[in-house]
Amino acid sequence: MIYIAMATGFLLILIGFYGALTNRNLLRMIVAFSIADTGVNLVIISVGYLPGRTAPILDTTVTAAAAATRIIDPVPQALVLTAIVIGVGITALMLAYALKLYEKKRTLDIAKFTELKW
Amino acid sequence: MVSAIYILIAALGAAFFLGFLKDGMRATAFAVTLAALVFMNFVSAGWLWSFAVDAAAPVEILTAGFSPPFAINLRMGLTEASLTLLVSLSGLLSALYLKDVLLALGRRSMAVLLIAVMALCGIILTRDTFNLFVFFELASIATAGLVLLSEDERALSAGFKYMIVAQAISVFLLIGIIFSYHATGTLNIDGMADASTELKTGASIAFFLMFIAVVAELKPFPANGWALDIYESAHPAFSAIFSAASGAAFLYAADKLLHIGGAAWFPLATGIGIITFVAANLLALPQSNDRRLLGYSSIAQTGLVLAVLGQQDILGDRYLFVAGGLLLAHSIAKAGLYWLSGLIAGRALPDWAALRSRPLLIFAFIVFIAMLSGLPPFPGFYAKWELARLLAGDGRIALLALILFGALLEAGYLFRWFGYILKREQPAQPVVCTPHKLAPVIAAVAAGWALGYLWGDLSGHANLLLTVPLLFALSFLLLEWLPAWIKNTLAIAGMLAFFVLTYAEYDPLRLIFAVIILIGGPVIFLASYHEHGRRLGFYPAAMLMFAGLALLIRTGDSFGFFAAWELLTVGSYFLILRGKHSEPHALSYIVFSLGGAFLILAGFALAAQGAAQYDLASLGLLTQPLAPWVFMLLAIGFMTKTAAIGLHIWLPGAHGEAETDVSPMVSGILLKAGLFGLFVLLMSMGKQQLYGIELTHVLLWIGALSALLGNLMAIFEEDAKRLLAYSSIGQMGYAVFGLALMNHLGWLMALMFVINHYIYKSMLFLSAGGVAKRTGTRDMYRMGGLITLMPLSFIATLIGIIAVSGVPPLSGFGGRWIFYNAILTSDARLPMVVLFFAGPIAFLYLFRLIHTVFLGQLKDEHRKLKEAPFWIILPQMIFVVLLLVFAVVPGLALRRVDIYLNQFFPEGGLNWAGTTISSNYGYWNPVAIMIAVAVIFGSLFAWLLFVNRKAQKVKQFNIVFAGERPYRPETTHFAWNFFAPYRKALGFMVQPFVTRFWEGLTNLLHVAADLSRRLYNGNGQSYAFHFIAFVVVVHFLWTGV
Amino acid sequence: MTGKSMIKRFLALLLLAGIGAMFASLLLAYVPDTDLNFTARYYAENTASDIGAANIVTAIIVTYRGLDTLGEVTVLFLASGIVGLVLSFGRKRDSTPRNLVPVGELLTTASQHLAPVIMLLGVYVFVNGHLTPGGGFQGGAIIASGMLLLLLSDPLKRFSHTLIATVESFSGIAYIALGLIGLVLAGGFLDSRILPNGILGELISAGAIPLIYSLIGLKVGAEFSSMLTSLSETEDL
Amino acid sequence: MSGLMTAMTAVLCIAMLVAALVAIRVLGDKSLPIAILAAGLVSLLASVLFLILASPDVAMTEAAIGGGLTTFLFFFVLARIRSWEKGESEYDGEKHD
Amino acid sequence: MEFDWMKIPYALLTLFIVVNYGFLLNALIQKIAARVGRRHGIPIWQNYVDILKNYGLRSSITHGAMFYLGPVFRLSGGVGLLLFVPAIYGSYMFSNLSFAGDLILALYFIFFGTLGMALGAGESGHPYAAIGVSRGLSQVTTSELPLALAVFSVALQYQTLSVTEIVAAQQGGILNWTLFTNPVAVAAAMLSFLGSMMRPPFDVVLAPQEIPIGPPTEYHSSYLALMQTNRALFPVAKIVIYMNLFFGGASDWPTFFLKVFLIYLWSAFVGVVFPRFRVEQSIRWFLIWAVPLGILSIILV
Repeated sequence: MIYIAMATGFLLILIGFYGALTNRNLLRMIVAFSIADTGVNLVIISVGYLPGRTAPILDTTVTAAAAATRIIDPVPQALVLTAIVIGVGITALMLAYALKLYEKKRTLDIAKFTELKW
Repeated sequence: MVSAIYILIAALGAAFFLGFLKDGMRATAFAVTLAALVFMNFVSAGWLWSFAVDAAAPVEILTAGFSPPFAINLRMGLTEASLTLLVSLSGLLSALYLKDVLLALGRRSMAVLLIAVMALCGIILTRDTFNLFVFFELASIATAGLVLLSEDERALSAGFKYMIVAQAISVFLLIGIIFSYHATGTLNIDGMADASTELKTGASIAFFLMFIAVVAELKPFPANGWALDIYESAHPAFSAIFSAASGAAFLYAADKLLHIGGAAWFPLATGIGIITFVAANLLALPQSNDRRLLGYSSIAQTGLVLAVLGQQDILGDRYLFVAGGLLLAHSIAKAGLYWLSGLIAGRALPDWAALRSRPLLIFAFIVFIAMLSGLPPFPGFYAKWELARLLAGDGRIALLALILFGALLEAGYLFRWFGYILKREQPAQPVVCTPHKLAPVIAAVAAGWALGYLWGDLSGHANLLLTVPLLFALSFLLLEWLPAWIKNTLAIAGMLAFFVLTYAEYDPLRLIFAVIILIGGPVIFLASYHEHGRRLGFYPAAMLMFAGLALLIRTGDSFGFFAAWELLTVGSYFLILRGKHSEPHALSYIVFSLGGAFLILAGFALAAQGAAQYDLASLGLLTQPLAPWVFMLLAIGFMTKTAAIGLHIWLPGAHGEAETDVSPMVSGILLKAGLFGLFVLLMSMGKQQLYGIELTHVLLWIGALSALLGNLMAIFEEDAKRLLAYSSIGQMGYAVFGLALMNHLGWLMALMFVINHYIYKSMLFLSAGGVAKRTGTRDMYRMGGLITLMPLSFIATLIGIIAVSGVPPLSGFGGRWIFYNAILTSDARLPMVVLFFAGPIAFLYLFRLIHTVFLGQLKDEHRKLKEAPFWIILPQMIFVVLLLVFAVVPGLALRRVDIYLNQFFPEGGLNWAGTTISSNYGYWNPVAIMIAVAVIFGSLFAWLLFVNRKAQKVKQFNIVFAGERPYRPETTHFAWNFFAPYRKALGFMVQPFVTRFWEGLTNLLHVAADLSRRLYNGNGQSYAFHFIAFVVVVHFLWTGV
Repeated sequence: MTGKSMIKRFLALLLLAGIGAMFASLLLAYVPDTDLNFTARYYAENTASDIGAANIVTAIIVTYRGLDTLGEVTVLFLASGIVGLVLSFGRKRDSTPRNLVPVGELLTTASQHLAPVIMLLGVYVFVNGHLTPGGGFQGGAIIASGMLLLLLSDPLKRFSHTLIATVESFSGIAYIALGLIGLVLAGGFLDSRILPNGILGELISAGAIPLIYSLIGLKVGAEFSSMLTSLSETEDL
Repeated sequence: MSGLMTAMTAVLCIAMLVAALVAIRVLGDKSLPIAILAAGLVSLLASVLFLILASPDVAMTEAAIGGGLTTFLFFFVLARIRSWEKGESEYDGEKHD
Repeated sequence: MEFDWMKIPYALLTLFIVVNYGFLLNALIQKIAARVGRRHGIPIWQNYVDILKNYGLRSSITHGAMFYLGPVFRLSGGVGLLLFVPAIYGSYMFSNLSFAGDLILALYFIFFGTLGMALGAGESGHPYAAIGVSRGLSQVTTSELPLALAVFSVALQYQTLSVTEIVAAQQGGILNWTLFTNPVAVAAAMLSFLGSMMRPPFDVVLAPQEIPIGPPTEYHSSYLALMQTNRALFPVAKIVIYMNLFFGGASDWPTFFLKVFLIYLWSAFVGVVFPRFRVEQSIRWFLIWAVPLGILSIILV
């Protein structure tokens, strides 16, 4: 199971990259990157997963004393939380840029924004 | 001590606090921003002080009250403190610089700036990989935001391109971090470093991904198109941060990762770094936009430091000294240059000519490019020296060669740019100079000098900024406001005083050089009295050159020698650049000279074999197989200065175009530095063989060919000063030949040439310069008949050419006589033949010089000319006297040296009995010759005077001209293409093959650069391609290797 | 599809095959841990006693790795600030009138009633962050979606930027202030143990975590709202 | 139990991959709004997967932020662009290939 | 060998003998050349007549100081060259001023007059003079080269630069002459000799037909007289060097006269046989034929 999830995560990253490399539309590139981000998150969570264990939340079934043998690794989860929020921040920023670029040139084609080169 | 966490807290708190302020309170917001930045600087500086001065131990800062790896910890140590100071200082200065923009855009922009600086500090301080990622993201988002401070609308697309790449980078970074975590069970950097056995193998993909992501932020070639676009379009103040602070922070992050990965990954860092360094410098060559050019240079420098990071295994405890020196020099210089670029209206490189209205800013520019090029006395110089020493000591020659090649390219385009500033037309728009924009530039200059002092102190060698000659030269910077004649007097007095004080310390050989430099220099300086006004820039440059020369002959170790060599190179470059049309020539001069200097550096480094101190005298202890290579590197290096054939193309232009009093300095004195180097080299190393070839024999050929071709080229030259310059190539060829003979008389002959060449070439250059000053041209065919108007200049030239040609009774003959005696013992017959051929050719150009200028038909427009100015004539007359004295009593200078040379060649010295000088083969009595010639000449002259006492001078056109009289001097003065038949017969020998070779090489580099930079097609998607391709290819190569 | 884009696709596939190979070897070499590594075990064993939070992830986020979270919040702050900057970048007053999509009565009414409830939900989520799944980020996002609803119902509605900015700044500064208090009173910057740990599982427990997480929630909500409003009302900037 | 979970995981994963391929126009040439929705779907499915992987916190966040907020952001921007272009369909660069 | 005052009258005596011999020799060679061309030629004393006439004339014009100095330089060069080389081997009387310097001094002093002449001619302001100088200097660079090589070859052969010692080494029979011990060097030197005698085929410098006598165009009266004197003196002085280096020198005056005459005749002989070269042709000729011989002589020693 964990390998499936991890493989899916990797594939999502590759799909995202492929989308970003082949779509010239700015918005589609951003969409592609958000898919890649999801893939990364999936991979991270898979790495923290221990088969047959539960979420790292203490309650009556998972007591503090038994936690070490019952819960999965909480660290990747904490990291993913951070990563997701950072991801949305960047996505928002890219969207704002795309909007502005569109306003300047009335196009979303990335190949049209090549005034700076060489 | 204030905890380092307050650096982060202050920035964040201020950024958040700005939200409370109403939009109208922008000035308050700006004040808050500055206050926060000042506080950050204060904290960093405080720590730096306690580490550097009180030698405190590094401090761990625990967050959340738990110890690592369970909570994030920060570390403050010496490196961190210096880097955070660098980052926050560049942030503060840029904020100051950005005052107008920030006030216009409001508090949000200030918050972004604060967070950018905070994030960079965070990258430096944190010891946790994931925390590093968070700060990375903060830094890159802030970068994307700060790009928008620019007025350039293209910045928008640049920011977007960056974010595309940043997204891809963060994917790799996260994957790398999580798998590294999986492998080690910790996110802490030190924890990973301790725990990782897997990551240290060099095969770990997890570490590779993490590392390559960090490296990608360092803009490695070719995945760096986005960075260039940012550099080109962003506000210069941001580019300053981006180049100086971001680069430093990301480099330190890479260093931390290397701490995890260990030595197995060092080659990867070095490989990427050095390729980036060379490629970026190459691609910078065809750049015309100033900021983009600086961007390329930034990328290159970052690559260099990355390469150094990968060399920490051999740098040992000098690692921080080297990497820090390079990094700080780059950061400060680049920040300064970007700040400067904000003062310039135009974006093309020649637009920087606007700086000419502000000498202070020109000085700032010089300081910055000197720092970037690693010239003394700045930190990059010391770092380069150490780096070369350690690399060569460990046999990493290829890397050293690449570094030096890249550095040469960089120096090339930087100095080309400087040439534009001084020589191109000033644009209409003036430099915008407001105090808040000027202050950062000046701060950068001050920081550069301060670090130069510090690095000199730490270098383990003599601190260059404490050497008397250099201080004396630099003091002229402060005296620039004085009129030229006062400065001239000071210069002369200073040099003479230095000679008097140090007189006792020279051995006879060095004494000759010392006299030429420290006495001969002031004689030429007499000519400088004719200049009026303040003559800005002349004295610091000239004194820098003389300081370098003085240091050169006094130093005993390789470091001091190399430092002096660079100083005199730079000083003379500035001097040469002063000439009216000398821009391209000064450039080729500095490029050849620095190329030569790098060879010398490599040679010394190779010779030292890692030793920190290396005496010049120890060169003699070297053995095969190293010795011949060292010999070759040093010899070629020195011969760039003597302008040996093949390396000579800079000389004619440089000497020809220089100012009247500069030409004799750079010709009569500067060229001797190369000869001095060869003396030192041959004295200690003697004969060396490489693959069975006697290297001194190769030198013989080079000397002979230089003599022949230099003379040949001189005879076809129409420009008087260039003619003299070509002649110098020939004369230096003789001297090199003499040295390479490796016998007593050969060396004596070389010394004879050193002395003679100084006297007569200085004299001839002054004479030609004086004439050119009066006539307004240097083309000889435009002159003619000046003998009556400028008799003293004529006499100087006459005596000069007799001396140069070697005709008795003047001193040139002495050189020739020693030459013939010297070669009698040598077996190298063929190069001798070449030299025999060269000899008579000298007559051709010498005659042409005196004939077409002083004899023949006077031109109408010259009829009212006066003699050259008194101060230009005076040294010439001194030289005339000197020549005559030296002709009669050469023993005055040579006798002591002759004895001194006995320790190297006990055989074959001269006998100095009475007035006769004799060798094993022949004899020569200068006094008798002089008397005999004078008596014969005098009596004939007297008789002719008596016979023709009533002769009257006839009118100019009273000549027998096929029954008619010409009335136009232009048609009657046979001058242009004077040796046409000679050209018909032997012109093929002066085809500019060498020039074409070097031009071809330059063009090749430019074309290659121009083609390859098309890689950066401006498309953000292509940049993403580049990045991913970079990762794949590097991985492929890395695992393949 | 032109030949050029075919080549591009092919190249992209080629490159991604390279990346894929790297990923594949990561995947193939991956062996799931059978036991928690020492870091995770420390958290599992000591969170309850150290911090007193039932949700270990929350404890890590707010306390152990609090600096990350501060950075994360800052990312959002930065992003929202830059979104505003971008949209005002190089602005010329060529205001194209916006096509207003007519908004249905139903949406307007529903959103006016729903929005407060949604926001309340958000508050619940972050206040209980230390006990149950969810916390400041999720709660913040929920608050922002309440704002979103209001925006949808009345696109021309002016949100008070000052209010958003004040909330943004207040929560940010308060967060830092709490962190500083931790530095002064407890073990270090962002140490949440400035208040008693209380009893595991109760609402008022886990030291300052509920307080901090609430501030984070407010802050995140304010940032998201600010971004949304910026993106929706550029013309007015 | 675990078999069921694995099967569910597999189904979810396949669904995610399909949605992702739709979003980047490999499967079908869908319009931009569909692509955005497909990407949102990937996030939503991922959040379910996170639940299965015992990460409720992440699941909530992914659903609220990745699936919800991000999608809304996209649509906001898209709407703004649509309102500018007034019928010209120039926003899709690909159409000019 | 040291200086003493008696050397001065002795040197003047040598000078006197050589000048007179030079006048006669010049005329004789000219006459021979004329006879070969089936002309009558000049009387043998013609040179005396010319010289006396020219010395007798008073010039009232000059083109300037350097114009004045040209002939002075020229004749000083000739006189100096003669005096720095011992004329008669083994004779104290006729060792001249050779104590002042060795072979190198003589070799370089050849240029003293050339340079001075060129300067004086330049001062005249006449373009033909300048053209002549241009040609002359161009030619001399290559025509002197074989001589220099040969001289050096000889110096290497005898391991000395002293003329006296070189002559001494050749004593004791004709087979000891350099001519036989180092024939290649002699061949090179004799080719070079042709170039320096200002006779066909290498006389384009003076160019008697196209340009009125090249560099000395503007010289007349006593200026010209000085130069005519030199023209008598200089070839003989030069031949003395050849004689000393290659042909065993002369230990008495009759041998001296004979050897000088024969050597001079060689150039006259070639001169009547060959037509004139242009300058670039003569440069190439020397480089192709004479210089390789010189190089060979150096390598073979």
